[in-house]
Amino acid sequence: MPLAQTASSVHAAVVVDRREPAPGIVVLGLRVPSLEESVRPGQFAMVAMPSGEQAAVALAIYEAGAQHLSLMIVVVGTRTAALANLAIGERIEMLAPLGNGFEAETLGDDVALVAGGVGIASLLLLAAAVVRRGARACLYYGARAAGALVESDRFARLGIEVSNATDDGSRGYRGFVTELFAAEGRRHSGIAGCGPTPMLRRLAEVASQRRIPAQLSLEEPFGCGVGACWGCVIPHAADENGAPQNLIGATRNLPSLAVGHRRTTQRKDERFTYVRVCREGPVFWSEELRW
Amino acid sequence: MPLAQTASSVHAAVVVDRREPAPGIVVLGLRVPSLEESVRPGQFAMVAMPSGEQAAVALAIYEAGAQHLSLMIVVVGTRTAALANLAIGERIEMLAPLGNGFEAETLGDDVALVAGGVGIASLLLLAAAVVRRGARACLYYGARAAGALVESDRFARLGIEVSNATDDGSRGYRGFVTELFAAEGRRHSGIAGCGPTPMLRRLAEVASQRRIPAQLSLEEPFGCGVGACWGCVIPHAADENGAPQNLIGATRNLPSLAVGHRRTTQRKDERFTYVRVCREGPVFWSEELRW
Amino acid sequence: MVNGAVRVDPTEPDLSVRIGRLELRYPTLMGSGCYGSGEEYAPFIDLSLLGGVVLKSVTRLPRLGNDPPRLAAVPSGMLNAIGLQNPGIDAYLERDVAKFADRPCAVIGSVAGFSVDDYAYVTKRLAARDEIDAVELNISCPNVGTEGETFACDPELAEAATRAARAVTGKTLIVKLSPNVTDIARIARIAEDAGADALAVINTVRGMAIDVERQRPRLGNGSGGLSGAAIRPIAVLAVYEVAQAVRIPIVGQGGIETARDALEFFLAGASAVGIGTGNFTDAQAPVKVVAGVRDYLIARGKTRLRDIVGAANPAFAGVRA
Amino acid sequence: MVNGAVRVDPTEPDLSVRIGRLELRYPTLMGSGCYGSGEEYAPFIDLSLLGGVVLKSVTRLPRLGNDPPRLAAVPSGMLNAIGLQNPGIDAYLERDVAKFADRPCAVIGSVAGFSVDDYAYVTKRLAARDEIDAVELNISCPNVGTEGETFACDPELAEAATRAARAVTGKTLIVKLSPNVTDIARIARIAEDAGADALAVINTVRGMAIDVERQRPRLGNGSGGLSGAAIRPIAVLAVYEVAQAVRIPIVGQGGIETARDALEFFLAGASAVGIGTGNFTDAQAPVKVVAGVRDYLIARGKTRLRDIVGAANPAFAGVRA
Ligand SMILES: Cc1cc2nc3c(=O)[nH]c(=O)nc-3n(C[C@H](O)[C@H](O)[C@H](O)COP(=O)(O)OP(=O)(O)OC[C@H]3O[C@@H](n4cnc5c(N)ncnc54)[C@H](O)[C@@H]3O)c2cc1C
Ligand SMILES: Cc1cc2nc3c(=O)[nH]c(=O)nc-3n(C[C@H](O)[C@H](O)[C@H](O)COP(=O)(O)OP(=O)(O)OC[C@H]3O[C@@H](n4cnc5c(N)ncnc54)[C@H](O)[C@@H]3O)c2cc1C
Ligand SMILES: Cc1cc2nc3c(=O)[nH]c(=O)nc-3n(C[C@H](O)[C@H](O)[C@H](O)COP(=O)(O)O)c2cc1C
Ligand SMILES: Cc1cc2nc3c(=O)[nH]c(=O)nc-3n(C[C@H](O)[C@H](O)[C@H](O)COP(=O)(O)O)c2cc1C
Ligand code: FES
Ligand code: FES
Repeated sequence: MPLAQTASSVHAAVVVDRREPAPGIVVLGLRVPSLEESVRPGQFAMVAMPSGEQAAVALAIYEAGAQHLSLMIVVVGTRTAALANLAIGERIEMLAPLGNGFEAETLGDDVALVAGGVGIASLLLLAAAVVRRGARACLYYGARAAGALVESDRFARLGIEVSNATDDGSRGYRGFVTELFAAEGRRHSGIAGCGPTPMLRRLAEVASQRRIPAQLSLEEPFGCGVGACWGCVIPHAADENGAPQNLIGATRNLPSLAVGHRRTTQRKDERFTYVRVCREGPVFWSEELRW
Repeated sequence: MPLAQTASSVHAAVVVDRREPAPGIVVLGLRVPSLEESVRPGQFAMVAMPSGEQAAVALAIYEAGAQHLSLMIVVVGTRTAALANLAIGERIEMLAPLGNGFEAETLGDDVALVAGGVGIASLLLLAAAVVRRGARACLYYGARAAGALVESDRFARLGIEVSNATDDGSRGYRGFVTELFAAEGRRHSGIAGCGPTPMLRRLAEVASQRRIPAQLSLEEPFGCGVGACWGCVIPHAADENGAPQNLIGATRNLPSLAVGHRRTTQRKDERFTYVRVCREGPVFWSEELRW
Repeated sequence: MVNGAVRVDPTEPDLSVRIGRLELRYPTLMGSGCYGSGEEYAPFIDLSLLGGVVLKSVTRLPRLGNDPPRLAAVPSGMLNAIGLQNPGIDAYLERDVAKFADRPCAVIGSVAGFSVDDYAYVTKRLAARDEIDAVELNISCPNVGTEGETFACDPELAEAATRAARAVTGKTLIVKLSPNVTDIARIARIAEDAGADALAVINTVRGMAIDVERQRPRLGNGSGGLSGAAIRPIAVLAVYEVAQAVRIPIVGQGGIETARDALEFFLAGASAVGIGTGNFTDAQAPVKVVAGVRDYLIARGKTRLRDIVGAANPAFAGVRA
Repeated sequence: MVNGAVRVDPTEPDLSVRIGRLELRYPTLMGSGCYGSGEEYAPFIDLSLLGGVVLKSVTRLPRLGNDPPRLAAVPSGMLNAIGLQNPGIDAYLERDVAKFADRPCAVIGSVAGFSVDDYAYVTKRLAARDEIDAVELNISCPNVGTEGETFACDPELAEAATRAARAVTGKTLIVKLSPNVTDIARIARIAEDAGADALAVINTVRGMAIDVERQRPRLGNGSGGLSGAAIRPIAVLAVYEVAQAVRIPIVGQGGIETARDALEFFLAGASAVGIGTGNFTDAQAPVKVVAGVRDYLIARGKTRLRDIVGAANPAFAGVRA
């Protein structure tokens, strides 16, 4: 069921809050006077560099309220470093909200939230929406080490059960969160996953084996973030005309596309086309990806 | 008389003080534990960008004491903006002290300090040295407008008489500081000038007309700041072998140079060579420049 | 309009540009492949304040484009290797082009090809459509193996492609040049002689970034095209040299984000500017460029943008009227 | 050293490189024109931790160099147009070269010229000196009108200059290539065939910046050479392509500041790296690069740097032993 798209536009924001839950991870609270409507879980913002000269950066909208939103930033390169370095009172601009986000309604009444690292940032609004619907949710949350498992209290406060995995076993399960999830064995009604691509590929396998529908929020290097450059594509199931099948959310003005054929691990010869993570996504049904 | 060169080296510094005497002008106080010896007036530092990716920036050493120095930064581009944006507690690296600086001893006992804009930053240590020698000093200080005439109280506190000029007449003489100086008419024993190149050219003219020896601290775009790239050169009087004549301070390991001939405003045909502002300068005798 | 009753604000400088038969209100074109069909940026900027949008390049046959990743951020810029993803000219004309009719700015089609005949065929069919105001010939795409760029790097192919496209349309024909050549001015003269109405200078610069963790190129395609502020000095010089070599207008591009950046190109000899990657830095860049250029002209008492074109280029001979 | 008493720490990877007859302890050469003769940086870094210093280019006759300004900062890099300021080979040999004797790293002379005969003459005289361990042929200086670069942009001139220099010295001969060509791999093959022992890839990229206030180029010379992080993707691709075309070692350079940057070049196929502008960003860059590369090798269980050379370049055929 396509969701109505909250109007996206350019917003000016001021940093009003800044905390560093772990070294190299910063949560920025922003006042965004022009942000009136609510954003949907899984939507993101393209946040401009304070000094120009480099493309804006895609960041999940972590929390959102009237005239306010927050972002969680993990420093991996120059742009995330520049944003994580913003001080209270500094001003930035962003395009938001962008993308179609998760579809909470189709995940059923016992939702598994599966997060790897900063992927956690895409799941808090969804967790709240799931709880608001009266559904149950568990969070499976993995990171390198205990110190990098930030903010899980925010989920716990919503009444969500949290299971952790760490690469070094310093908290919870020792190993990948996908293995924790596979081992746990509970028959959830739906999965919502966000994290590094290898984790999501593995999650897609587990979901498929266990026949649980999964919505995955993907990450690719972005250019424009608004559907203009076709830089962020991933292969997705398509019909014979190249029209992508079974997208989550509305597809606005999708131009016609070339269609390709590809062998995948699961299927011998599948039609696919390249769709934009920023515009047709960032959330896709796991079964429709032609990785 | 060549001065002994205080050893220059790499220093790590921490911002311990920051003030903004006018919009776009920032004074940073730095703790530099490795800075043991005193620096000479007119020396500068090459301050590295906190994030790399761009060359270090030349900044005059404004104040200096044991394990401490300060810098005055006027924001004109991306690098000065990045440095002016540093917060207390942030760390930077620099090469310092560099260059030969002023020679206070040869300026006589009634020194005119002539500053345009941020050129003021090169003159405070000199003013102190002049006063320490028991000589008299006057500061002629020009800027766009009254608001940009910063820090003159620091000179007044040394017992130095301050005369101001502003482009818009909002404080003191209306017009260029060089015209204020020319109009004032006092027969100083020596001039020390620092400011934008057009101002220094004019100051050189006035000094020459009035036959007052002048030491000018020049500015050119810098690359290395240590004499390695030959990017910062200016034309300077030379002998028939290309050896620059009458440099201020010691010339260490000056390689041999090509010699050229040039007509200048003041002279018909003068031998010159290109010397490095960062290494043979940044302060030169005005009469030796072949602009 | 009786007796010259049109009132032109005397303080408002004239920023309009004529490129062949195309009249642009503003001297700003959005770079091909960077702006979709304009619709994608409509929520973030008033499209009527743009000179025009250059559409994504289209080819004779459908193309899936390159494998992801297609982008990599590099210092002051990005690498891209999209690989001309497009549905092919048939589907494009049938399903997509009609949607461009209501754009409140110029709409310029972009044609890519792998043979001289491709360029002629696609140009002819595309230019026949009313929705398309002009055609840009992308003979300089670095992201399709060696095939694409060969045209902009080989004088004979550049000439043949330009002649072929020229022969099939009377609409404004812009030929887009590659910086990846020993002498861009030479190719520029050839394109001018072969009938181009204008030149787009420059397309992306070939480059590569390597993922040192995985020990392989960061782009799926291996190499890609470098764009953004990093290439601005390369682009300014290319415009400067091309402006000395030809008398047709130049659309200068490469790393333009601000009015000051755009002014470097105008002063070097560009009649209009292209903005590509700059939109990713700042979605309002095109209106800020126009506002800043206007202020610059006013501050210098200039009434027309064209009066400063080439002002920093002593050997610029001017655009032929 | 009796009975093999030299203890080599088994955990210390071997970072040494052989370039022709030249043995370098570390795979880092300081870029010509960026490091003076080494002495200038001695207060800021331990020169014995460098592979070597490539000296400023010297010519047959004295040269004053270009009018200032000679530098302009641009995004992630700088433009320079020094114009080969140097005292000419006579004065250089007589007064300067003796001072290089005590450098605790390799000292590589750099020769520039305006005719084939220049290259032969200057190379011969310079290479005859004991203080000089190897010679780099700068056939790619973009800052001396059109003269200098002609050599790296014209296959016949590149060949003739290389042959002429090769004929007059048995010392290691490195030929420095220009990125400002349509096909750098072609020039690389020609230089290899003409007798180069190694190739330096790349020199600066031609560019220009314009002062919009004064409406003229920011450099006294008009155009200049772009260096620094901005050109790194261009340089990495050039190394990648040249490494597929030749079997002699490559000194990769262009925008290297950190170990990760250097690793991109090694993985693309460079045997050593050059660091120029990176020294202006961080005077400790050369030691940080070496330390970081060492850690990278240790983390991957590699005992020799040469084992990762070309690891990201499937078509790299390896350096001929
Ligand atoms: C929809 C979406 C939502 C996102 N949400 C968030 C979020 O909420 N929070 C968040 O922190 N991030 C988020 N991201 C990721 C974020 O956008 C990227 O991390 C960011 O763009 C990186 O920018 P950068 O300039 O800091 O790093 P870049 O320089 O762009 O580097 C990107 C990655 O490449 C690596 N890399 C660069 N060069 C090399 C090399 N030579 N060898 C090996 N590796 C290299 C870097 O280490 C880094 O991991 C999201 C991305 C998407 C698409
Ligand atoms: C010995 C010495 C001492 C110095 N001491 C000080 C000091 O104490 N304090 C201080 O603030 N500065 C000082 N400077 C100057 C300072 O080093 C420079 O201002 C600084 O390097 C500028 O770096 P940036 O990246 O901020 O600007 P850049 O980007 O390098 O710009 C430099 C100048 O060029 C202009 N410019 C850039 N592009 C264009 C264009 N397209 N058109 C027109 N103009 C353009 C900028 O506006 C700016 O005025 C000193 C310089 C020297 C040589
Ligand atoms: C993601 C991306 C896609 C591009 N696609 C095309 C294209 O399809 N056709 C074309 O002619 N140029 C294409 N270009 C080149 C741009 O139109 C422009 O010429 C170039 O990027 C330099 O300008 P810039 O620095 O402003 O982006 C593309 C550039 C980018 C960054
Ligand atoms: C200021 C400056 C001067 C240079 N002079 C020379 C030179 O005389 N001869 C030469 O072969 N290369 C010269 N180069 C090029 C560098 O050696 C190097 O090849 C180039 O800058 C790219 O590397 P980088 O980005 O690490 O600087 C010079 C570069 C700079 C920045
Ligand atoms: S990032 Fe440009 S289309 Fe998605
Ligand atoms: S800045 Fe390099 S020599 Fe002066």
